[in-house]
Amino acid sequence: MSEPLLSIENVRLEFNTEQGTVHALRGVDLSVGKNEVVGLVGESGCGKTVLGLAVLGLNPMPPARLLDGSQILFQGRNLAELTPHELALVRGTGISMIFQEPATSLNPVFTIGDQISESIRLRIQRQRNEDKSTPSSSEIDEQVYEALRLVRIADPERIARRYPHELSGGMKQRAMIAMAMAAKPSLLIADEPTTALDVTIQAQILRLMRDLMNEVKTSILFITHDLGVIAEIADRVAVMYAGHIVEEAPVGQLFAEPLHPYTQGLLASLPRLSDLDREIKQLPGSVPDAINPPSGCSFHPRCEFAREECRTESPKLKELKVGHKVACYLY
Amino acid sequence: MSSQTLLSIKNLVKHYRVGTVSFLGRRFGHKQKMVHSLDGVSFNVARDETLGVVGESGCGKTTLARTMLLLTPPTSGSITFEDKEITKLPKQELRKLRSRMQIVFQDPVSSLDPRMRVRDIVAEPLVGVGEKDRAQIREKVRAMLERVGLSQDALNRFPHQFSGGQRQRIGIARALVCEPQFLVLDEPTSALDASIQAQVLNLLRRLERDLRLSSVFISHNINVVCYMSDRIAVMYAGEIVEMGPTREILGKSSHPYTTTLFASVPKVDPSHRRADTEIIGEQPSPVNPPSGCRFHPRCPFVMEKCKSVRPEQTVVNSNHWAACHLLTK
Amino acid sequence: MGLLKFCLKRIISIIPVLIGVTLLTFLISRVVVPNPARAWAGLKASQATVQAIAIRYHLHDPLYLQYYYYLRDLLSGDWGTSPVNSQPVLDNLTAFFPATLELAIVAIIIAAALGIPLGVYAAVHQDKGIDHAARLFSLGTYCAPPFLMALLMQLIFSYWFRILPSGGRFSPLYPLPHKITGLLILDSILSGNLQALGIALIHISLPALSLALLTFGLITRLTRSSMLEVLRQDYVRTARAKGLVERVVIFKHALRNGLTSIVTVMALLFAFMLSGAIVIEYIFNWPGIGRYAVQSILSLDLPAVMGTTLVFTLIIISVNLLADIAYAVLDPRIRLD
Amino acid sequence: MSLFDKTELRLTGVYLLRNKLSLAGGAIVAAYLALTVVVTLTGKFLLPYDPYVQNFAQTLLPPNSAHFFGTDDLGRDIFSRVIAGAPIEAQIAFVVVLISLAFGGSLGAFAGYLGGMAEELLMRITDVFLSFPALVLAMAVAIAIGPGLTNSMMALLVVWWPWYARIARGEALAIKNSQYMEAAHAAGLRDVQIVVRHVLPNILMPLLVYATLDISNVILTGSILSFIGLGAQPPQPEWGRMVFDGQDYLSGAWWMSVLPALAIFVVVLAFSLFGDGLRDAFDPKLRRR
Repeated sequence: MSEPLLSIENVRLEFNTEQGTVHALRGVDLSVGKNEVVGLVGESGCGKTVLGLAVLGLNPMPPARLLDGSQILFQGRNLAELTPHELALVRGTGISMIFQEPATSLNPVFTIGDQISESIRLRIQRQRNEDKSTPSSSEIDEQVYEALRLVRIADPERIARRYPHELSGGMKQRAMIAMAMAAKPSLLIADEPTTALDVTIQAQILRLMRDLMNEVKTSILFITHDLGVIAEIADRVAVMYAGHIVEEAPVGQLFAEPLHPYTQGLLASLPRLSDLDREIKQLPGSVPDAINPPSGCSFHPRCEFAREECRTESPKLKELKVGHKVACYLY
Repeated sequence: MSSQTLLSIKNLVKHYRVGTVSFLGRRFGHKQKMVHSLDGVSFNVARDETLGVVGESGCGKTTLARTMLLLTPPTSGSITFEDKEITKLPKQELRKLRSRMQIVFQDPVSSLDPRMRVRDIVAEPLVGVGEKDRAQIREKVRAMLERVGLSQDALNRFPHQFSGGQRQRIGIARALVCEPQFLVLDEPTSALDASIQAQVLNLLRRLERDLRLSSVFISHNINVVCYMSDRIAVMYAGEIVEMGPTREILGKSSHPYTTTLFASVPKVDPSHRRADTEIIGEQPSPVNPPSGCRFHPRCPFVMEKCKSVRPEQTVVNSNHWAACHLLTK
Repeated sequence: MGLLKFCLKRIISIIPVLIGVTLLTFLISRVVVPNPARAWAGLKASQATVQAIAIRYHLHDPLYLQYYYYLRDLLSGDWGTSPVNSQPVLDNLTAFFPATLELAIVAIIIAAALGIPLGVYAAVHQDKGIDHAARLFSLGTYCAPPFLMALLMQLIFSYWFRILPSGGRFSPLYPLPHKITGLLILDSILSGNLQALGIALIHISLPALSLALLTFGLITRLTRSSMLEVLRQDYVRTARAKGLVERVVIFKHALRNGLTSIVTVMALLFAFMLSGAIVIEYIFNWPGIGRYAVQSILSLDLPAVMGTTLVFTLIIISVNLLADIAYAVLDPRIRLD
Repeated sequence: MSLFDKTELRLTGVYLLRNKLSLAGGAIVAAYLALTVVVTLTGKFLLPYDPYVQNFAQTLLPPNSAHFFGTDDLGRDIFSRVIAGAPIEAQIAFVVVLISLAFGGSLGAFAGYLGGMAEELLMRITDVFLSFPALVLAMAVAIAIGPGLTNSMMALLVVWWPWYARIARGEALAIKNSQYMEAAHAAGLRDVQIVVRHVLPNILMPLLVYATLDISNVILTGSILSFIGLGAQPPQPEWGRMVFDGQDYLSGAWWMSVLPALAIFVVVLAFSLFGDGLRDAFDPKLRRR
């Protein structure tokens, strides 16, 4: 594989709360290649959102802190070591992010056009080394409309003048995507971008993102709890459980031949229209507490194959087949 | 009506006002906006049957749940429970009836009073029917908790000490403690993770079978509704557009909305990525629903007639019907 | 809905409030008072005067008629006559109003100029040393009784260091600036009278500083808490995610939203400030309606007290109205319904 | 059913203990309340001097070892007067807050739960009351019914209850719209049972926390009322009035006015710190994040 665009190595992150230290990320390795959609899937509290935010340094620190040895390599730099100001310069034009709730993620007091133009100005500002001319505001407006057209908004002039509360949920999410893409980032982190949307709107947004991938060549780290969405959009999938990546594989392989007992359990627990007669299987127990995670493999209390070593030692991620890694003592 | 029918709803309508136009405002002729949350919904629920109701947010499915149980009075229409019309019942009699028809709510956090212990929460419907015998209450609560898979030490704890899945079990125990015949499940697993959802779904299936419950299962999650239900009703903008046995609708949907809705569901299978049957636009505002067929602004097969004439229910196959002009063409 | 329509609707909506307010002041001055005629005539008035007052204010009529006359008198500018100085109350109030307005404006400028930045700073550095210091200091000034603030100022700057006058609005030894607005500072500037400006500034400094310090605590607290709320919002995270530097995130995206919620409590702030002004004006012998109120209370002058009550309340109602309109300008969501 | 959950209480306690400032506030509040009780029970028995006896040989003495706070223009010991005045502030604060809580709180809860015209009427009435600056309305009422300690409390009550009505109504509304209320209806409970089991316990907690915080506001406003001559009348040793009496002597005998004013400040600050901490401790949102 060629040099990855983003390479996350041994990222560990904790934050302190009243109840104790939350071990949110416990040594995560993950990479995103150029023009690739990597799906990051896991249940609530597994650390997937924290990981997305950690890449951009958006977890409030304190209380959150990255532990020593955490590396987030992007364009030859370790983002974990940058100052807050240097990190701000990477955001937007280097890596951008969109969020789950389009309703609260757009600033209510500025128009959609205002908020998109901020991204455009930022990009122009940072490119100015090559080009000394400052664009006029009508040129910026034109680029705002262009950004809105990119996300299939038919009447950009009208929408640009609207405030977020005047748009529907689907339109807001389109505007969010337009805003993120306007800065032309090399990587887009999408944190549950379709979860708050209805299924027909979700289909529209997923298709839009897939089209955008082909048109503007952006890589996407797509974070979701929904395996169905992952199956629709990702090239490669990483499954997260209790602050660890437990399995990583090309999307076809993961769904056809899941290796980790957690992935298997997760897939078996979903009711499917294609197979309604099948009784869904349930994983016993509940998601572990991030303050007092289980010893050894975090999944062992819910795992039917748990052995002695699973209780004491944490398995490492091993590559079993080309591109298919799993962290489990069964293999 | 056959004796197989437990609950029957006819032409249920629920409109309500939005915005707070003050008393003075009303006097000065401010127009009150009306939300058309339910517009003429009819169906029967047979004994031992699970009817699924599916639809996107704002289609009126939660209003249906609340109106069906008369937690909010309907604007018009009738509800018959065990051959008895219940919309006009006096308050006292309605209260007595409540123990027979119960509900499980979506949000396991806000549906449990944070200041009450689990044993008091679960005992609530027993208090409602006027059960005074404390030992009897304690015994029933204990048995029901065991039935939903919670241990006895849950009795004295408070809701916030439980995980989402456990809280939903508490909610289920509360709904079932006075042995109702009929249960409304309003998005009971929507707030839960996949692995926990499976636990709750299987629990519900087992309880429905063991207790011979009739139920209405409401959700926006099509996979879940289809898994749980014998029959399903598809709602759009306050109306049921299609209704029939689950498998039949899955195999041969007759309303264009049903077709696109089911096609939009991700398949959990990367080798069968969704064909590009994309539905345009979004659900209309319930304040100002479109004329004629409410789906016409988004329908790929729209005809002139659809814009003005409201389509009638058309039988497709024994107990499968849809409301679409395409079927009567 | 347009902004204009919103404003109109909002202005119409204060009519019932005004009716309620006048009804309440009416009840206080005609019903709660044990002997209204005596109270309005003054304690030393003769029986004949009391009778005359009873007739003038229609005190023998049924209450609803009395209220009608009360309203009619208010609207026609007859707010009663002070039995103490025998002058119409409304004349006194208009004469004293500019001084209070000037004091309030200067104080709020000082308080906002110090309090808003400190509040923002404390919120951004939550739970650090500076935040604790700011919280404690603002709580301290918020909890200080206004007379403590004023007396300490007077004691330190007038009696111990003897650098600032202990009271009054202007020196009697110099001519007043040409009256244009009635606000001495503004009038001095407008007429280019630097000497008068200096004198006015020296006199206003202590009362304004006392009042500003009192208000400062509240402004800092309000700013801090609303900024903390805003900084938690998703759109602030979005602003960071799209690459804006922290300065822009805080001063453009966060503060704009934070200010809207500060605007909504403007009336509260003004009510707090006016209460402080009543005591501070009295201690610094500042010739405003606050001092007039205290003097009227001390001489048990009911018409004057009711007059000041109405003026203060009208100020609060107008501030509330302006704040709502400002809020609608700042936050597009509010115009919706 | 219980108002307080043990683990919840423990967490709250832990939080309060860690919050040193509000702990200090709490300590002062406790000391002040203890002083109030002692003085009320023993009268002037334990005081170093009789707070009412004038001594023209010893007027305007600065603070010294015999008179900690000095003496006033009539030769009375200011320290004894400040101590003797302590119960007055507490009395004002508790009477006003508790009656407002009971009256305004139940009115608001009732209106919020019932909704409709009752709620609308109550809101419009409180709108009117809340349009007045608190101190100004209290002044107007107090002057109308005449100066004095009881009358000033009445005046404060007129001003204070609408706030509690508003808060209780807001809480009742939130509870009314909650799903557990819906569940209670679905369980077939009677309205009375619902109010007793769900509404009251859930309204009471936030109201009590607000009331603790509010005590300092009442003391502050009460002291201003008495400063401008509407509260307790001389020779009663009321703190605000002592400040007023002393302010003419500020240049020569600052202790006469500044020390009683400081006493007010300390008590108000202590209640505020304590109330702040209590609010934070009881608000899980502030505590857990």
